[in-house]
Amino acid sequence: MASVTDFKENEIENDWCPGCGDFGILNSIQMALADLDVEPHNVGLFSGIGCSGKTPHYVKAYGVHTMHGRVLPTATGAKLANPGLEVIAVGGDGDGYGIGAGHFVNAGRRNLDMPYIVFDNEVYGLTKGQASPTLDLGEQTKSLPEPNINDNVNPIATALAAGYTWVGRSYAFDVQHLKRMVKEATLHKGAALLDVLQPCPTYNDLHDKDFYSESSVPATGMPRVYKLEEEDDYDPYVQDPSDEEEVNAKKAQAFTRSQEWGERIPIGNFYKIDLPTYGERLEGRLGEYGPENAPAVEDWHDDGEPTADIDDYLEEKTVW
Amino acid sequence: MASVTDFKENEIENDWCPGCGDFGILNSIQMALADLDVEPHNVGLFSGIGCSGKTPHYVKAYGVHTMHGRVLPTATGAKLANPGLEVIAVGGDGDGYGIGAGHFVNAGRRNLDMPYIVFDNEVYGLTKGQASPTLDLGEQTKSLPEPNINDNVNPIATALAAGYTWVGRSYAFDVQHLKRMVKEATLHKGAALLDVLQPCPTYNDLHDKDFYSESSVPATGMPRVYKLEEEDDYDPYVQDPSDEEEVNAKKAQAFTRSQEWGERIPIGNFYKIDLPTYGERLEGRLGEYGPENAPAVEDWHDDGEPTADIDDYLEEKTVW
Amino acid sequence: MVGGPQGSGVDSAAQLFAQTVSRGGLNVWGQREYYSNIKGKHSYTKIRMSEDEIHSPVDRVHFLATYESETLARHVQDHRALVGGGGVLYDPSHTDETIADIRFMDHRVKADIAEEYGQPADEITIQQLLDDAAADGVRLFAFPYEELQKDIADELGMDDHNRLQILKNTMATAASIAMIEFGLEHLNETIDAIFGDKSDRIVEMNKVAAEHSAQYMRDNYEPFEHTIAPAEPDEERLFMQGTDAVALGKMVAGCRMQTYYPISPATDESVYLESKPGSDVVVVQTEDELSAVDMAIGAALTGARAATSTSGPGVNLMVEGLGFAGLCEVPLVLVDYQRGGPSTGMPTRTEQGDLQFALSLGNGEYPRLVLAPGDLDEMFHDTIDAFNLAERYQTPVLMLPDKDLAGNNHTVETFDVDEAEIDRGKLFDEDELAETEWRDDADRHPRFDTTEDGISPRSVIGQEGGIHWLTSDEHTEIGHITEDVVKREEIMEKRMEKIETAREEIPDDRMVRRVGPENAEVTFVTWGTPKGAVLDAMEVANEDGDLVNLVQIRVLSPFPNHVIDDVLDEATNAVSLENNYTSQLARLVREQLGRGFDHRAVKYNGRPIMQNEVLDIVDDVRKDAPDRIVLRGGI
Amino acid sequence: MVGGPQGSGVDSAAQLFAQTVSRGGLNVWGQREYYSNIKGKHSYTKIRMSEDEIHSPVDRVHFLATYESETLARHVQDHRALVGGGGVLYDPSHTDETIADIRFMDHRVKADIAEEYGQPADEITIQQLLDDAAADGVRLFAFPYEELQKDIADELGMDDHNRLQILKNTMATAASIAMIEFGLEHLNETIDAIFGDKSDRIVEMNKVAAEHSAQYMRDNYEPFEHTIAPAEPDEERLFMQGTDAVALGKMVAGCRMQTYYPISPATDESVYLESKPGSDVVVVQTEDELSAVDMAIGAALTGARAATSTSGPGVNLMVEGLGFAGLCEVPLVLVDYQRGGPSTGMPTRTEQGDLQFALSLGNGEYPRLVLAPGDLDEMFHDTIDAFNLAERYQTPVLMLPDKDLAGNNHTVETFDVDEAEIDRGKLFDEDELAETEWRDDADRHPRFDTTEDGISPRSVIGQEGGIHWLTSDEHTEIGHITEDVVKREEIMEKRMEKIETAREEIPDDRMVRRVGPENAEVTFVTWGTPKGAVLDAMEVANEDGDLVNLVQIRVLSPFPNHVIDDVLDEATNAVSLENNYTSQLARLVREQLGRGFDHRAVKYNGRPIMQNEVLDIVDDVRKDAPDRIVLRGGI
Ligand SMILES: Cc1ncc(C[n+]2csc(CCOP(=O)(O)OP(=O)(O)O)c2C)c(N)n1
Ligand SMILES: Cc1ncc(C[n+]2csc(CCOP(=O)(O)OP(=O)(O)O)c2C)c(N)n1
Ligand code: SF4
Ligand code: SF4
Ligand SMILES: [Mg+2]
Ligand SMILES: [Mg+2]
Repeated sequence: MASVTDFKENEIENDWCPGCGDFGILNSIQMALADLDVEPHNVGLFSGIGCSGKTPHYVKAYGVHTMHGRVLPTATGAKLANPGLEVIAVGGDGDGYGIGAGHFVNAGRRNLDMPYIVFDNEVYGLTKGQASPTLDLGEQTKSLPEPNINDNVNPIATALAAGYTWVGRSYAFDVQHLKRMVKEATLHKGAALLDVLQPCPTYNDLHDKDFYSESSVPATGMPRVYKLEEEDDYDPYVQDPSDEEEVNAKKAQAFTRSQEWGERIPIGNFYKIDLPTYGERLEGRLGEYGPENAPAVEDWHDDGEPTADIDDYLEEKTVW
Repeated sequence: MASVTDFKENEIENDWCPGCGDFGILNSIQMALADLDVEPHNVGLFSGIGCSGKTPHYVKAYGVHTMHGRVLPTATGAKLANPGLEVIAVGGDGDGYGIGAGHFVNAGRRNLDMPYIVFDNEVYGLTKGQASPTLDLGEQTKSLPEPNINDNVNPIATALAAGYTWVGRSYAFDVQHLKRMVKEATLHKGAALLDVLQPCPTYNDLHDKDFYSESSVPATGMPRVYKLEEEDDYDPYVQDPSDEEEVNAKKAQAFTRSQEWGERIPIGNFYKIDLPTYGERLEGRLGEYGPENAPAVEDWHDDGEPTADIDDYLEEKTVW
Repeated sequence: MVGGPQGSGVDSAAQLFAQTVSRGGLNVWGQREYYSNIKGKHSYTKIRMSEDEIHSPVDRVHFLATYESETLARHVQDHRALVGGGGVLYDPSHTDETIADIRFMDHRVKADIAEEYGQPADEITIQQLLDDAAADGVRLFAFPYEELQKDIADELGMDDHNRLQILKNTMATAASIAMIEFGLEHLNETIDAIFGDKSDRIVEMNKVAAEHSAQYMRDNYEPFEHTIAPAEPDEERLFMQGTDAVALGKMVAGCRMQTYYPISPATDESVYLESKPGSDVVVVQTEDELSAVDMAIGAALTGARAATSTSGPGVNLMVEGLGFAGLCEVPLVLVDYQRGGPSTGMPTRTEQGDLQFALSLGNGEYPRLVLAPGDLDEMFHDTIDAFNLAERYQTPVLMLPDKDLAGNNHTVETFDVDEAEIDRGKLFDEDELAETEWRDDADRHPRFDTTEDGISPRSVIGQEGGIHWLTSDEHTEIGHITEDVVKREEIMEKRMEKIETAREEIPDDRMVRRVGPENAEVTFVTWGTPKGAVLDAMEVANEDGDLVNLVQIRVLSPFPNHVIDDVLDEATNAVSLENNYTSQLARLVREQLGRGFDHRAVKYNGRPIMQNEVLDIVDDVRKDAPDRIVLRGGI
Repeated sequence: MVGGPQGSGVDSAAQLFAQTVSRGGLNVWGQREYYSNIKGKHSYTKIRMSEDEIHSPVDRVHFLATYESETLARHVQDHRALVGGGGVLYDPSHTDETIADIRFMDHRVKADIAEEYGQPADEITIQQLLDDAAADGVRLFAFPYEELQKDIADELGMDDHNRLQILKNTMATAASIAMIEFGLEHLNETIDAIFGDKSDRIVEMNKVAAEHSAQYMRDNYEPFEHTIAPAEPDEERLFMQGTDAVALGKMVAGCRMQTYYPISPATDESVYLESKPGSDVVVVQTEDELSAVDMAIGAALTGARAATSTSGPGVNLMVEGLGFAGLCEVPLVLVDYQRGGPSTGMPTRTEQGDLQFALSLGNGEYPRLVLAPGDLDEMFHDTIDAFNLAERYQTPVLMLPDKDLAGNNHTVETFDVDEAEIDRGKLFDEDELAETEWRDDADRHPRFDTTEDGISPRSVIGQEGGIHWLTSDEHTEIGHITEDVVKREEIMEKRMEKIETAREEIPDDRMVRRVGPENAEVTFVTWGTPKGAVLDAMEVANEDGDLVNLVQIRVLSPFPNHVIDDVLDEATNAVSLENNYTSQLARLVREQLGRGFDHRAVKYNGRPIMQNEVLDIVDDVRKDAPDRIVLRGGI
């Protein structure tokens, strides 16, 4: 069994800014992986480009630091080709909800069994703090010359609309909660979106550690971030996926919560439903599909001799 | 004042299949334009690629048949450069919610004063009937060799999540309703999404005219498609945009309705809110911005002599 | 040739005819032309057939069958489409339609006809055109579809002959078959094959329609001058289109993951693979081409053989992914079925316009291989090669067929599957890796080890002991980001060296195929599809002498420098031949060798290069041809 | 030179120093090197200064200032970074750190030092390196930052000197200024300029720090050997980076719409434009580069002058839009600030790797213009030209500067704004169009009229009477879809003709800049930034003879064929010089002219070509140099 230390890569120095929320996310992922009892070589950690994109380099596992906005398709390809791997996709909010938004929406439709963890710092960190798609209209971080001219996307609501079957949020500096969410998202059979509130002390002075968790909100006397699982009346889980009414109600409930942002910011699991995964659907189509029977399994040649039998197909085409 | 006929282009033959829902949409757009009292040369009709993409060629107005999935950014550029134009974006469901999904989501954030009309036939028409992003999981149109393996996106819900300030749906063969919706979407000050249920008799035998409007649903004895505006309890309009509670409630209400699909399918305006448009925000930033003061206004040279005054900027950079 | 509106079934007629004659033992070459349209616009298929091998289309046919006016207006009037003494089968019921009545015909064509006749378009009738053609020696075969349908309905015991519209295609085919005296036996066989799994009634309807139509022709017309008999060859022949050949090649090559986004003319390949779940290929329709290429890359990183297929506009969106694959040394196979460009261009027309793009797409520099198959057999075998080369050189391999090769049905000698071999290149096996102690940084397997030939042994995601990183940034041997000057130089040099290794390793005769006499007067140097037209032209031209030979460059990157240098040294008249505007191959040759061609022949109207055009070039070159020869044939 | 961790303020120190000396009347050339990192990794700026014009960096500096170990380890030890007799200003408080202690320094560098010293890295101290350098003649200036901060805090009446860490940059700058005896006057002036609008207290703090630091140096060290005095030139000089010059060019050119997606090193240009709302430029940050290019296209269609700027990875995503613009004849200006590739590559390092890509990006074929500015003045004027050319030839214009030109601050003669002219090409004006009766199809203005020179008069969206269509499909003159062979040929020929027209119309001396004696022994042919190194090398090399001349190709497409043919005819030793691996310019020359260079000099380690490297080439070429010369300088 691999320990947290086994998942720490030492050949490269971590070059995030001191105090960056990314550290919390990195630790949580490493802790979750250790908890999940998976071997490092069976993990494929995929990322986009950005500060967040550097994450795989700090984890001792197969790490793929792809292109800006392209983490989802690349990770999807690996998971489809080898469903036995623990494939995890991570990336920035600009990466995922901006340049990658098309993949983000369409990955929901596939319901591939894979978690996607978004480092949501409301800025483009690595390019020096421009507004990312989650920064609200009119907000001005210290890195911006003018207040933000765009409205923000709501990642939770968008994920719900796009069909993610597990939708959650956590907070980079609540490492225990975050680890739990990473595990849940990973264990969930289907497409999981985990949006992580991630302070960027270098560029985002509006929504920092202080804002999220340290100073209390005057009106409530409580920290802003609260946990859905501690709410009595909140149950994200669809008991009966075939019950349209329940599905709609649970989705609507999640949608409503997703709009909450201000004095109280919910974290936790907003929505969860068990539906056939893309892998299961593929199995239906192909007859056989799974870790033992997938593209990465090298059963298609015998010491250099192709083993594919296309005789029938040729026969169909034979005219004389 | 231009008439409907003025908006008909004759030099090219319409090559849609007989019975295609696109004809209804084309007519509605032409009727709406005539009603809106706009001159053909002040209209820029932009489209993506697909059967739907051919629309601009059949309308006598400036027509821009762009690339697959790129209608929104291209139209956005034109509208920003010349806000005095009536810019209308149209395109297919594959074009808009599939390959163009990233632009679709991010255009919501901008709230540019421009309608986007999506021809929703649940297939990729022009490439011969593959499943488009709106075809539901497990459905099999006559053009598909196997049932659809992907879940569908919900355009209405996605538009709500993305920030469109007018969200509606209509039906290609209810030309009067459709015309009204096109007008409303066009007149709305902000980003408007109009999803149009569009029968494709050639490839989609599941959701055809018969399904939507002709045969009645056994359980209700009524056609499937019904109008939100005829529902007593449905008011899409946010009276007070600063009232967070109202906003959230109206959005949630629209989200819930957007999930309705089966025996009853709502058409009409789901949600409407008046928020500052991108143009207004630009005006705030630049001081002046509008039809008389925009990139397309040729006030930056005087018979070949540039009139821009960069002296101050040079001064700032002058060291000796 | 058979022509008619898209979506009306002309396609089925063409299929029926072509299958019939191929089942009758003939070699067949199809050329299908159609608009980017679902229903209504003009579409036609030319079918060449012969006991001998054929490899290209020609401009004129001997027999033309149709049931509507546009085909007649375009192909009869033109004089380009029919040989003198040829025949036209047509529906006499609407020959009083005028040119102006023809809904979808291009204004240009209408105007040209009007000008030729010196009459307004709305005064020129189809009958006029037919009469004119007859005066030129074309035989007219009026074929009263509706009346015959009534007879057929009678025989079948049906009231409403209108429901038999759909039989038009079989009727036209049967009438044509009757005229060329091929016999109905193979047509009936084909009807069984095509409709057999639908219903017996449908088979019966078609057979009755065929018999009636043939009988009508025999009863009403003198025998036609051009006939052809079935043959009884020994070898096996396949009949298929290019996308099928690639799909079959992928199956044999072990490709188990295919991603695609629908686009003409590439879609057919993926649809074919999808229709064969037994082949175990996971076919994924993605949201766009950015995703398609990246998914294939992700799959390749797990050791799977993965590929994607598209056409030019899709390649535009794959540029990013290809650069990543090049930098990270990912074996990736991309088939670009070229079509008329630029941009969306002419989606259903052919072109070879993407060569220079393929050679330099992507910011910065990385090695890539570019293969250009020129016929169905090469489509099949190049596909298998592509995977071997991709893994051997750990870099993207692009294959560049075109719409013409992709979408047309031809007969081809059955593929020699046994010839196929799998070469996975330097791939670590589990045992070797298991000895690596991954917990100890110093003892790790350096994925991007700097070797002499530039190729580093490779592990894949999931292999124990092989842990490494991949990044779109420049990287160290283990795959971590670096910006160090020395590491950058080392890794860049290692990476670029691979293309030199490939140039040395790939045999000359794999890179270049030379056909024909050594000292020919005219040497055609080409790539891809046009080679067929040269082969066919050679048959004719070399009947009395060593006039023509062919140099087909099958690997464009790495470029076979010294082979082509020799070719140009030896050639009397070197003529480049390609389906594009700027003679992209000729540009490449000059970039590589610093030398040019005597003539550059190009064609860019979206139609393939035809045998007769090549023969014309031979004539012209022997007289006095310009440096740049533009071919303008086709309808 | 000043070096230190990214984000620690080294950048401000460099700015302060460079502004100070430029305000003192010197010409300045900066070279800033940094990682793709926000905080912590090694960054440095070299600043060359002279009373004479300078155009390039050199490898060795006379004075190096820092406050941390990595800079010392990399630059002192290396012997490459300091000239013998140079000086180092350093913090003596941590010279007992070892090489192994330096957190971010590349393993490669550590290993090299260890090997050189024959000791393990954790035994080699910074002090050892310093001593070694001293033995090589380098003067060591220990500078006790912390103690001095205490004094400064005292003088400022502050308790906690730790809050003065931020003054390190001013201190290092002042100490350096003192050592080169430039006088503090201009430093104080710069402090006023930079901090003036923050607060008086900050100005005071900085001035006190500067005075203390300078005094310390004067008190403790003998005068330094290399000094330089302020000058009092007459002409005006600007001090800026390349992105500023482009932004200013855009303002003058009438560009009123700029779209961008953040990417190094292009972002600065858009941010600068955004910071000047008075310039009326609408700057839009888009969701990606696909959107950025398409928005600019949409804007251009309304007659606005529109542009977008990016770097290589962004260009990958603009390929699609550029093809559309090419096909639809949209005047579009794209600036590609090239950086280390392929893929994400080396985001903050320089390269000229995108030339071949720019020349052939996009499926199919369409005309495009490619400009390559080589200095700040050309950045400014080429930008204005780019818009004129884009409208004149109604096609995309790509400008290809690089990171080195984009992101470094230099002095430049003030721009001659009056020289600028606007040429909108064949643009219909309202009056002309008003006469067109748009309701009558026959009387419409054919947007893509086939003219002799390939250029058709253009109307824009919103103009009465100008209605037409644009489509990414091939189209007729009015812009409707066509697949007709004849129309296709006509429109394709018309479109491609534009590049020939441009080739004829653009003056030779606009296409190519030739500098230096006519019959030089070595002729450098280059494009973009490397021209600066040649100019500087020429100053030295030609002191005793006509050794070197320069041919700078400023327009790469259309290619100035006959000019370069003449150049190569005349040259004794023609050497191509560029910042890439495959000598992309040399490849282009061979493709165009069928002839090559005597030598091809390349550099691909992400660092710019330096004056001394050019001088080395001159030496080598005169002796016996290989065909391909690889430059490996830089840290
Ligand atoms: C195609 C492309 N465009 C632009 C960039 C430049 N770029 C690098 S990182 C980045 C944004 C990063 O923001 P985000 O995704 O939020 O990640 P963060 O740095 O905040 O973690 C951008 C725009 C790129 N690398 N590739
Ligand atoms: C980049 C690119 N990829 C693929 C295509 C091929 N293509 C043309 S139309 C189309 C889909 C059209 O579907 P939709 O947008 O739903 O429009 P419809 O035809 O149904 O109206 C596709 C995939 C293309 N033109 N460009
Ligand atoms: S810039 Fe922000 S997100 Fe990036 S490493 Fe620094 S603190 Fe973290
Ligand atoms: S294929 Fe469908 S969407 Fe396209 S024109 Fe035909 S009916 Fe309409
Ligand atoms: Mg971010
Ligand atoms: Mg559709």
